[in-house]
Amino acid sequence: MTITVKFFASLREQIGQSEIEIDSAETVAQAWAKACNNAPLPSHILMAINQEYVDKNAAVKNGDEIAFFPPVTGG
Amino acid sequence: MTITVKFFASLREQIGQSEIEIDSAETVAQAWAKACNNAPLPSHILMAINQEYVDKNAAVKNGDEIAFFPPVTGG
Amino acid sequence: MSIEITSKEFNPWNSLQAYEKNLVALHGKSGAVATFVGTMRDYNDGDSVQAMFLEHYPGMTEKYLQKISDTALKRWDILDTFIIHRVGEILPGETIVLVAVWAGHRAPAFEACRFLIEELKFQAPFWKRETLSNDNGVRWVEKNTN
Amino acid sequence: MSIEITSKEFNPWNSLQAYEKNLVALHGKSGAVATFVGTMRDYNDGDSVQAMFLEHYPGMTEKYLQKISDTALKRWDILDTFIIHRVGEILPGETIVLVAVWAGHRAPAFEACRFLIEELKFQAPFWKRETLSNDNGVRWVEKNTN
Repeated sequence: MTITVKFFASLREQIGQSEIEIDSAETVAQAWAKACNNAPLPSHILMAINQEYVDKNAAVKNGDEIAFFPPVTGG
Repeated sequence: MTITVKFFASLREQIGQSEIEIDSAETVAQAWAKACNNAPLPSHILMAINQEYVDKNAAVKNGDEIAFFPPVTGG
Repeated sequence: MSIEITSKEFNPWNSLQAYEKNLVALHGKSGAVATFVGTMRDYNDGDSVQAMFLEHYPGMTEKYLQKISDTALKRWDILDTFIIHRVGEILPGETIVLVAVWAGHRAPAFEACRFLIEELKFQAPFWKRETLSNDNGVRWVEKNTN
Repeated sequence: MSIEITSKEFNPWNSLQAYEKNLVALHGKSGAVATFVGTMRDYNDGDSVQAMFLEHYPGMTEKYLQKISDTALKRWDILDTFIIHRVGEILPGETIVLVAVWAGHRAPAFEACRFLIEELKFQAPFWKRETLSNDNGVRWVEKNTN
């Protein structure tokens, strides 16, 4: 099993990828660090596990889909 | 010249007429009294002169269109 | 701005579509439309209602709706308003009233739309007479609820 | 209740008309419909905008709109909700979002409609990228205004 890390919008463009697979992580913050070569997590970024909002300390398990994205601007 | 007095909705049905002409009146209350044989003016009734809301002491002049009606219930 | 009093059944979405076709000047300027549609229910105040008659004061009604539309256009940063109100015989499910407000942004659109329907309900000279189901007679609605 | 994400242009009034045709159970029960339509403007933040791209998070978007619709249906005395949101390439004047709420009475219809659009704007995972006019480049909208 692996963990899928997704990026959207301006963050996707900055990272240069829409999806990265990592082999393990204990928290969302750790998943960010693994996927982004230990770059600091930008403060305004939103996070989700399996399409539900979470904070950076939320626990991650194998098979999870994690997403990072900027403030939303729909509607 | 005369003054036209109109009645609407349940008040029209109570009075039994939709329009009465009177020859003169100084105030809206006086126009009511003349048109309705000195019946007391019901307290919840709304009044208009020339299609603008007024109160019962508003001055009336010849040629005016006066209206009396119950609370409105449109929309 | 437009105000219409009609004794014919109308579909509010059709009316909006037709009206917007003429709003060419708002194309690209309007970012928000708030609308309210009031429809006849088949019940009121605990009773089953079969039909309704809507009386109005011709002339004063139009004047009053014009006045509240002018007020809304002055008070809020909005681009246009549109009101249609039905009169005469109405059946359950039919549209009684449509209020629509166009604006650059959503807050004034919502606020002006709510203002217009509240002012209309509590001040515009319309009166509803209900025909109750099961031969329970006819009654004038005495006042509007909040 | 219905939620739709579409990459095709839609006319909100057509969509409402089509949707209401299937709301037969609400006939005579619904007395109020409050709707909000968000449309693309040709300006934003002082700049002229030529086109827009709306990105979303497929799956999470639907889940989130479902969640706020459920919340509205629990929190207010309303009968039904309907949301359509556009994604992909959009031009000025085209509809971005439609929110509609059916209720017995107007207060819950207005309140739930406003709730849905505010929640959608501040929480649903959509992002706007604007293409400015006169070759002034492309930019991501950084945050929604009130």
